[in-house]
Amino acid sequence: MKKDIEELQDVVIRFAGDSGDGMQLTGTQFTKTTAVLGNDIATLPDYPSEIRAPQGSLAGVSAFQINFSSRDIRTPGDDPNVLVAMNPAALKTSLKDLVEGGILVINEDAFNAQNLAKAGYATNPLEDSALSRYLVYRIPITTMTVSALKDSGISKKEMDRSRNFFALGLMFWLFQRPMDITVEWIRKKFSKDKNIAEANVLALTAGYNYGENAEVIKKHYRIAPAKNVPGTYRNITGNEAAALGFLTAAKLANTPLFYGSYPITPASDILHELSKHKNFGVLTLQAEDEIAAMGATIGASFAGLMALTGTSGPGLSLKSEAMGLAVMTELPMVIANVQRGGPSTGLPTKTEQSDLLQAMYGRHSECPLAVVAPATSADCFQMAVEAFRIAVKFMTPVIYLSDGYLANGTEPWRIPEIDSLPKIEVKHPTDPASFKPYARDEKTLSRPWAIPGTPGLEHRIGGLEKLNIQGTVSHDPANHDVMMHLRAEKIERIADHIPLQEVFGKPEGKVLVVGWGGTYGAITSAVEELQKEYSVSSIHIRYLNPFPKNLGEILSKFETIIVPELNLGQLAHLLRAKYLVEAISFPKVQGQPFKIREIIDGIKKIMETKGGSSWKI
Amino acid sequence: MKKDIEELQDVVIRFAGDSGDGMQLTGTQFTKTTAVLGNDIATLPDYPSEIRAPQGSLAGVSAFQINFSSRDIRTPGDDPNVLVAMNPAALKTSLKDLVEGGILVINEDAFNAQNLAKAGYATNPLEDSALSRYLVYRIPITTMTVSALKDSGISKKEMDRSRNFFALGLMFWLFQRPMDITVEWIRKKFSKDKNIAEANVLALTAGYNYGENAEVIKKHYRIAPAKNVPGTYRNITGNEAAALGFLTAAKLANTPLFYGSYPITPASDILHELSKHKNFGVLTLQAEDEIAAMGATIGASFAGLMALTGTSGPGLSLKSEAMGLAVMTELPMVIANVQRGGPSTGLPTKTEQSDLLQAMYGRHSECPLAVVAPATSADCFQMAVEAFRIAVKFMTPVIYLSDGYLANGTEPWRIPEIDSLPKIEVKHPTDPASFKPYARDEKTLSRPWAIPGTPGLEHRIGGLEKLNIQGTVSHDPANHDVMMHLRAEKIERIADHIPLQEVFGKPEGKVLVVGWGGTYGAITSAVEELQKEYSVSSIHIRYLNPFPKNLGEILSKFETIIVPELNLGQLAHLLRAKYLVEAISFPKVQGQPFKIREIIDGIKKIMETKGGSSWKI
Amino acid sequence: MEDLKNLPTLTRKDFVSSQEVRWCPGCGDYSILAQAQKTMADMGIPREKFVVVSGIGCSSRMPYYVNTYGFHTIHGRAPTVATGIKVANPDLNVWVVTGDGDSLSIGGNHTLHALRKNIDLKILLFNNQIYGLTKGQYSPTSELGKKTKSSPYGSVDYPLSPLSFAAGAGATFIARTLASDPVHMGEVMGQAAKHRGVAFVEILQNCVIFNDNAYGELTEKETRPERILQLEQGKPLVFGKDRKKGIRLNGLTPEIVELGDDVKESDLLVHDAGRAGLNYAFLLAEMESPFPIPIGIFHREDRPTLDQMIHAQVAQARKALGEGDLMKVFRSGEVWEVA
Amino acid sequence: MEDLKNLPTLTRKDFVSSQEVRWCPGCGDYSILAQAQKTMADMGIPREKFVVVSGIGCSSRMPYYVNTYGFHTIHGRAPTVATGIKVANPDLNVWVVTGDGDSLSIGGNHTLHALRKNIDLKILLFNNQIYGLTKGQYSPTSELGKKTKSSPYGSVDYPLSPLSFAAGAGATFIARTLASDPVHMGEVMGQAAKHRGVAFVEILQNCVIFNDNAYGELTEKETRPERILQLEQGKPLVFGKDRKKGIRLNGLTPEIVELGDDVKESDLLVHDAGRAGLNYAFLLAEMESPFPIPIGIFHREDRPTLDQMIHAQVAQARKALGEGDLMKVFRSGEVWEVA
Ligand SMILES: Cc1ncc(C[n+]2csc(CCOP(=O)(O)OP(=O)(O)O)c2C)c(N)n1
Ligand SMILES: Cc1ncc(C[n+]2csc(CCOP(=O)(O)OP(=O)(O)O)c2C)c(N)n1
Ligand code: SF4
Ligand code: SF4
Ligand SMILES: [Mg+2]
Ligand SMILES: [Mg+2]
Repeated sequence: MKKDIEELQDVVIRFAGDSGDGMQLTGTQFTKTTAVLGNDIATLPDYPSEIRAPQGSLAGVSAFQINFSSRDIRTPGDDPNVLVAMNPAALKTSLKDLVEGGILVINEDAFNAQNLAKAGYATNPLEDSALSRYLVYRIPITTMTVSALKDSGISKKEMDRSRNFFALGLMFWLFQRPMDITVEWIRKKFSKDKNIAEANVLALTAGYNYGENAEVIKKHYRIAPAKNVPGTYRNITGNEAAALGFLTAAKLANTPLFYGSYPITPASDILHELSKHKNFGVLTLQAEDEIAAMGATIGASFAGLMALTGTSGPGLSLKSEAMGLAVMTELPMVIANVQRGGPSTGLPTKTEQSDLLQAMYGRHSECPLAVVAPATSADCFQMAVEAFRIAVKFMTPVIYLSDGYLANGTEPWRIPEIDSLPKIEVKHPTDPASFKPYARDEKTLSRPWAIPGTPGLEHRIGGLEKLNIQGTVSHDPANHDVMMHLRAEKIERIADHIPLQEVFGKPEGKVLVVGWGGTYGAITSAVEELQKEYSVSSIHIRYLNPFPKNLGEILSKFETIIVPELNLGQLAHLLRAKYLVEAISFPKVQGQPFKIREIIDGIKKIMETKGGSSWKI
Repeated sequence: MKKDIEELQDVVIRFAGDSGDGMQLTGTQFTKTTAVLGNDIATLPDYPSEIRAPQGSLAGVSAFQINFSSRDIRTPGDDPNVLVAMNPAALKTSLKDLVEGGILVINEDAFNAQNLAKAGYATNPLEDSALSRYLVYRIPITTMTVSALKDSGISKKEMDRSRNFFALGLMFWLFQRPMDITVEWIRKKFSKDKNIAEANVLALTAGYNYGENAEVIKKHYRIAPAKNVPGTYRNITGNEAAALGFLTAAKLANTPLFYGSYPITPASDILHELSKHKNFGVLTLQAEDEIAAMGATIGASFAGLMALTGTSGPGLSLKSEAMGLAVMTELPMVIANVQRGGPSTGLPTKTEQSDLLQAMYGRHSECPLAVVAPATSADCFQMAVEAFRIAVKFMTPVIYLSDGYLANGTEPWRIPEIDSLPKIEVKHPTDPASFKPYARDEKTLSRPWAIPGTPGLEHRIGGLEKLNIQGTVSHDPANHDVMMHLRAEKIERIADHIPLQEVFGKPEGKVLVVGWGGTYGAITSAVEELQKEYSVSSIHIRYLNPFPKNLGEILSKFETIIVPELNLGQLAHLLRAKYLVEAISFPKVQGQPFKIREIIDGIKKIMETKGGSSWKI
Repeated sequence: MEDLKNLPTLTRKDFVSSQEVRWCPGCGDYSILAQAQKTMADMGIPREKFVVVSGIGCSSRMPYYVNTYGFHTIHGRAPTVATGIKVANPDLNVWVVTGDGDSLSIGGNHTLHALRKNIDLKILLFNNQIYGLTKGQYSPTSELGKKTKSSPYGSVDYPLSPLSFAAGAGATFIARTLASDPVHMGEVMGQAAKHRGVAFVEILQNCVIFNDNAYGELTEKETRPERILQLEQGKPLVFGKDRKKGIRLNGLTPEIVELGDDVKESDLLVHDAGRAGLNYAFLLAEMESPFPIPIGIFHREDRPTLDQMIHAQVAQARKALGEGDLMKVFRSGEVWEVA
Repeated sequence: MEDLKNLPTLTRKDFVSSQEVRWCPGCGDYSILAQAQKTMADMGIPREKFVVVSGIGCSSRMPYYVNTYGFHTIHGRAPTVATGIKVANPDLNVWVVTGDGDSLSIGGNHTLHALRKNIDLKILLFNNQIYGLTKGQYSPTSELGKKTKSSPYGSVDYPLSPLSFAAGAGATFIARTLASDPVHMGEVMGQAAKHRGVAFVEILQNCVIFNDNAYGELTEKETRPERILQLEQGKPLVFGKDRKKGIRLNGLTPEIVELGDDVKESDLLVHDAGRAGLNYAFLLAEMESPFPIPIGIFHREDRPTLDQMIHAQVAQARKALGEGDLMKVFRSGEVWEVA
């Protein structure tokens, strides 16, 4: 049966099912193929904090959303156009997001009394008018999978498990994607059990063929490739990008990487990734806790390595004291913090941007250090390199502030040519005659990085206040004053060595939307939309301490400053304190990223209260 | 020999000597007697961080300064009028502070070649013109003590040790103080060794008689009693006052006090003091570290006690993570932080006010709690009570921010009548029918304090986000939003239950000087002085989070706002962010308190740059 | 919140909370939960007197499922919060639930000090030799060379024996049991519950998802008799399918012997958890392959607990000095009047 | 900074830094410092290869006085920083200097894991049974009932035996010595220095200010022979003024016996620090009054160290996979070209 083909610009699909339904895998496979087809993509995995939440329960729903497009996109999409619901609980949690008229693919088999009850449905939504506003495809996915696999030689239970491949095959058909990449992947993944491998391939094909043949499905869709910057691309999560960025920084500095860490969601994947790359000379240490990880990182830095530690909120809190030691000893290192919902244990698997003020002030006394934050999953690579560049140049700890959304989300990453990246210059003094542990570079104010093993440079450092230049312990009041100011000034001077802030839109106007971190996509898309009607620009700050030098200047060119953040106004607070501008906070604290629409609506509302109807262009 | 008597208004004496010279004891005894005479007093001990720094070295100098007066005073005095220097090192470190024409009492015996070398004197300052600007009394204190004690039956070494009593006796004579209080104290203190006791009394008397008889000393001085508010007074350090305040709060709440702590300078004395008072039912726990102390404090609060922990900067950093748990579980407790010089180990025995931003933001995510800070050593009592009053009423952790200067310094404390203090109302629900763990009081938003052991109220709390009202674990996005705002709002509402900010001076004008914590005395004295010429007022904020409700209003009534702080501008930062006022920071970070003169000069300078010459009144 | 039924005799059901249990199907934690609930019910103490305190980890979710007071604290810190509760109110029966990472990695120091100080806590350590909640990194009890997400080349850490550690800390009750053996587990927990002082119980628990079958040899019917040494008070250390093997002491070194003509039961080491000193407990705790793994109560000893001593000091101070009088303390030292 | 004299043979003086030593006169720390400097000089390793890492406490000031690289870290965390240094550069000789509070109270967890993981660190624990630097609170090694500033009614904490703790952690070198016995201390330190792996040395040190004479019995001429049991490799455990007393094993329990007609030296326990397993070391570590206090090397054992194993894995990975190629890693997984 030949079916119609409709050309679309972009589509958002959400795969939703029970934790056991393999939705993350399904989503990932769809993403891969779509990426290779050349669409621009962004993805958002969303899974429960329990390892295996009760089967069929609302808490056990695992979802994976992908936005793919023929144009440049920046977020995984506000609301799905297509929802694949593998059970009632998935339908219940996701239906509210599906756009009106959207496609709803349902695994009918899972809608039995037991599952309906677990999802809290009093009546079967398939049997009343609840779904009338959508284009519903009710498919007995489990049954069809099992019947397709009846001769595959695997058990009934294993057949059941293949149902997600059926769903994936159907989606491949629906959006005109080839199956070969996934087929290859399946054969490799299940190479130990050929039967399973072939059964999964069969299920995939069955789903595809179902689309081709079933009467109910009338048409499918095509999404042309996007016009991305030329180059070689791969899909990457923020954590992978960060890990590769740190690896790259070490390479650029021609110095081995040390990673000391204690596992914690959503940062653990950096540890997992880096511990694979031992043949790069990466030394990974799974420490007994975050304090130990921080201490070991300080030690590794003292010994001359590119020293890195990584954690999330609760771990950052624990590192506070030792970070003070890092500041006092003025050693270079990077502290990666992948933010999650808090306070305390909070919402450990959800995203938030609420550790900014802690990054700035979360240590006793005056304890300044540099802070950078990537804007997108792919940008995690670059900011990881930047973090080390600053650390080494200024002999300072640098906090790299990522978040759960960036860390787990994926987007295409244009693979850089390693030779095109600027080297990170590492200098270790060797001349005893001229060596003073706390001598200062005139420009950067950084002290020399003398490492143990160097003859004649034996010296002692530590947490007590240091005599400037000499580096011995000093209780001298005037020296303390000097050192407090030097430490602060050193961080300020970094501003001379980072890019100026760029503005998205006109460099002056009525409204400036200011963001940082993982909200980049949503804010920029929202502002792009608003710019059609209003005088709105935006900036996205990736260097948070110090701020880019031209930031104050930019802020002064707008009448209203709005700061959308996944916290209660932390960047707004910093801007207000530093520039005395009335930065208006537009907060969201729901453990979820911003939707583009939320930002558009939010900004419009603020503009209204400010009399902004006259701000139309 | 009858000598002249001169009437003085106030005098600042500094006793300075080697750590082994007993200067702290000498100062304390002089203080006691002076207090009982009814002078207003303030003291400042200053000792090395080493237990026993090398004898005779500059690092080993221990000093004790007392300011006493017939009028109201607020600081231990900028510069001594009288310096007792027991050795060359003491002279070297303190001479620069002695006012021109001041009295200099020197223990000539200690000025031998060895001690001079240790103090870094190339020539003996007694033998050149170095001291010509002072009224110098060179006294062979050691020799005279030894000769006075030759029949006392104690060893030469012990005789030597009595020399500080000789110096004290001389000061008693010089300022017309009776010896009886010290004599009584000596006899009690050395009751186990009568010989030593009587020898010390003899040394004291010898010093007194020396003053009376020696030709060189021409006159002595009288300082009339101050006109203090009527009542019973005692002299008290900030740490003692805090400990008694916490004890009192427990009494007012009719609930036992729990104190969990790990020793750290300068907070340990709170532990020492509280562990003496077991007959009040105080439970003290010396924990294995600060994290354990914090955890135990949370546990004790859950179990229904007045739960308190105490520490200094590095310990506060370590408590960060567990404080998040305290915020999430909304349990009442007080975290006393006695600030010291940082960052890291910093200057552990010196004072600083640099943990304010950490108190505000030093935890991951949005983690608001209340912050109060005493203004004087005696005020430590009241703010300790206040901290618990707020904690219990609002079911929140409260940080009590003291500092080394307040903690170790002393001043007269008017002893309150316990019955006159308002009770702290403690309510524990008992009715299972109406109990919901996170139900909220309409006014305060606080949740009920249900304690284990209560039948029918069994419930579970913890660090994961809580469902409002019910208190069960919730990952619901909307609920997280609600809870984030509720936790913030609850702290804001405390502002309805604390006193309005008072202004020292006119309620509007040109310059407002804003302070907090231990700088009260210096700022207020400086402003009092400036008010003679300029339109200057001051406020001293004791409630730092939330701020008093009228703070914004007050700030708006002045043209220039100046914030002197022993940090790099932390309160200024908060005022700027919250009120968008150009608060000008006047920082000092030398591990030392402000001098009155420094503040006067600093404010004048800022006024000048602001064109403030026209601000004279 | 909870039912108010405070019946004189309680059953396990009374200790089941309304919260849905959310461990993976097949997880060893279920059976531990059931035995803990049963043990509490059997203690004859009303529900409201129990507090179950945990850290973070799969295991640490347990408090939600027990219908008593509960505190799901933060990673590694359960002993500290539990200490505060117990010291504040010694009348409460305080349990600590923890994992191998929670108690021995991040929380090692608090576990050490709770054991050393003999705080009257019942500590259940769910040892699955893996970090479950964070999805499968090696833990301090994982074997050397173990391949996990964070050790793709094999772990380079030597494992800690939780019970050797406990002996080193001077614990007063040391025991081990198996989550897969509810009867044994119930008995051990019952004894732990009765102990007045810190009771440290290592429970070998299977994580089906990230470390399945870690204890396969110890739990499977065929291999179990050879691999498990079940300790029985007053009985010689005998094991093996036909109970024909035993443990004999050679100086300070245990050795496996075949019972028979040469070796009699009377030559064997006899189990006595009440021996003075911790040498015997340590010896048992150090036994690892090729030795069978001992389960049961290694050591028990009565000593005043920290909470008792703290309160005894308060009582003693009150007796000696009378109930504290604030005004007297205020007026201590030199005072003066201003009129 | 420091002289560049890098003579082939070094003496203690070469390890004396320019910083003035600032302990109280009479403090036991001086003699430890001297022996440490001497031991380093004797090792035949150039000065720049040493790193001395400490926490916070009186003892922890030592790095300033040793003319090598040094790191005076923060309270309790010396093992973590030392671990980072050693793992980063195994070629360095890393010493940890710590106090009883630093290593066993706040730093207990890091000490535990450094011992367990057999990180090649030489740990000198200055045990004065008190917090010196903070002016006299009881420590985890202070005796029960001790009256200090923070325990005016007597401490309610049972003391920890540092060496039992080390045995429980599985340390590969366990020893004890006395600060007042420079010769013995020098020997023990020398052996510790030679050990490849973690070496844990408890040094009984007198704090003249806050806990004077804590070890009076062990150090004074008259009482010392009765109170000290000096361990000598291969020799029976004999002590007492006339060396007429010995330690015999009764099952697992040591007992004091008088040598004479009934009891021969051959009946006594013979010292062997190299015994397999830690039971013997634990037994020695648990010996307290009325037993004499053992000093010497309790246990030593060769095992790969953490730092070795980490670097071995790197070497192995490089061998198996070749030196890492970034571009290859960048391009792993699906890639596509946009033209
Ligand atoms: C401060 C902090 N660090 C890390 C984590 C992440 N984390 C949660 S549980 C856990 C380990 C769990 O292992 P275990 O204690 O053995 O418990 P299990 O899940 O195996 O029962 C880790 C590392 C955290 N929640 N908090
Ligand atoms: C985080 C932190 N907590 C507390 C302190 C205070 N402190 C410094 S040293 C010390 C204990 C010292 O005792 P010990 O380790 O036995 O060393 P000693 O001084 O006896 O040699 C304490 C509690 C600190 N510096 N940092
Ligand atoms: S991950 Fe393992 S330990 Fe955690 S619930 Fe699942 S089976 Fe149990
Ligand atoms: S206080 Fe004690 S340990 Fe510290 S330096 Fe003085 S004598 Fe030594
Ligand atoms: Mg585990
Ligand atoms: Mg000590």
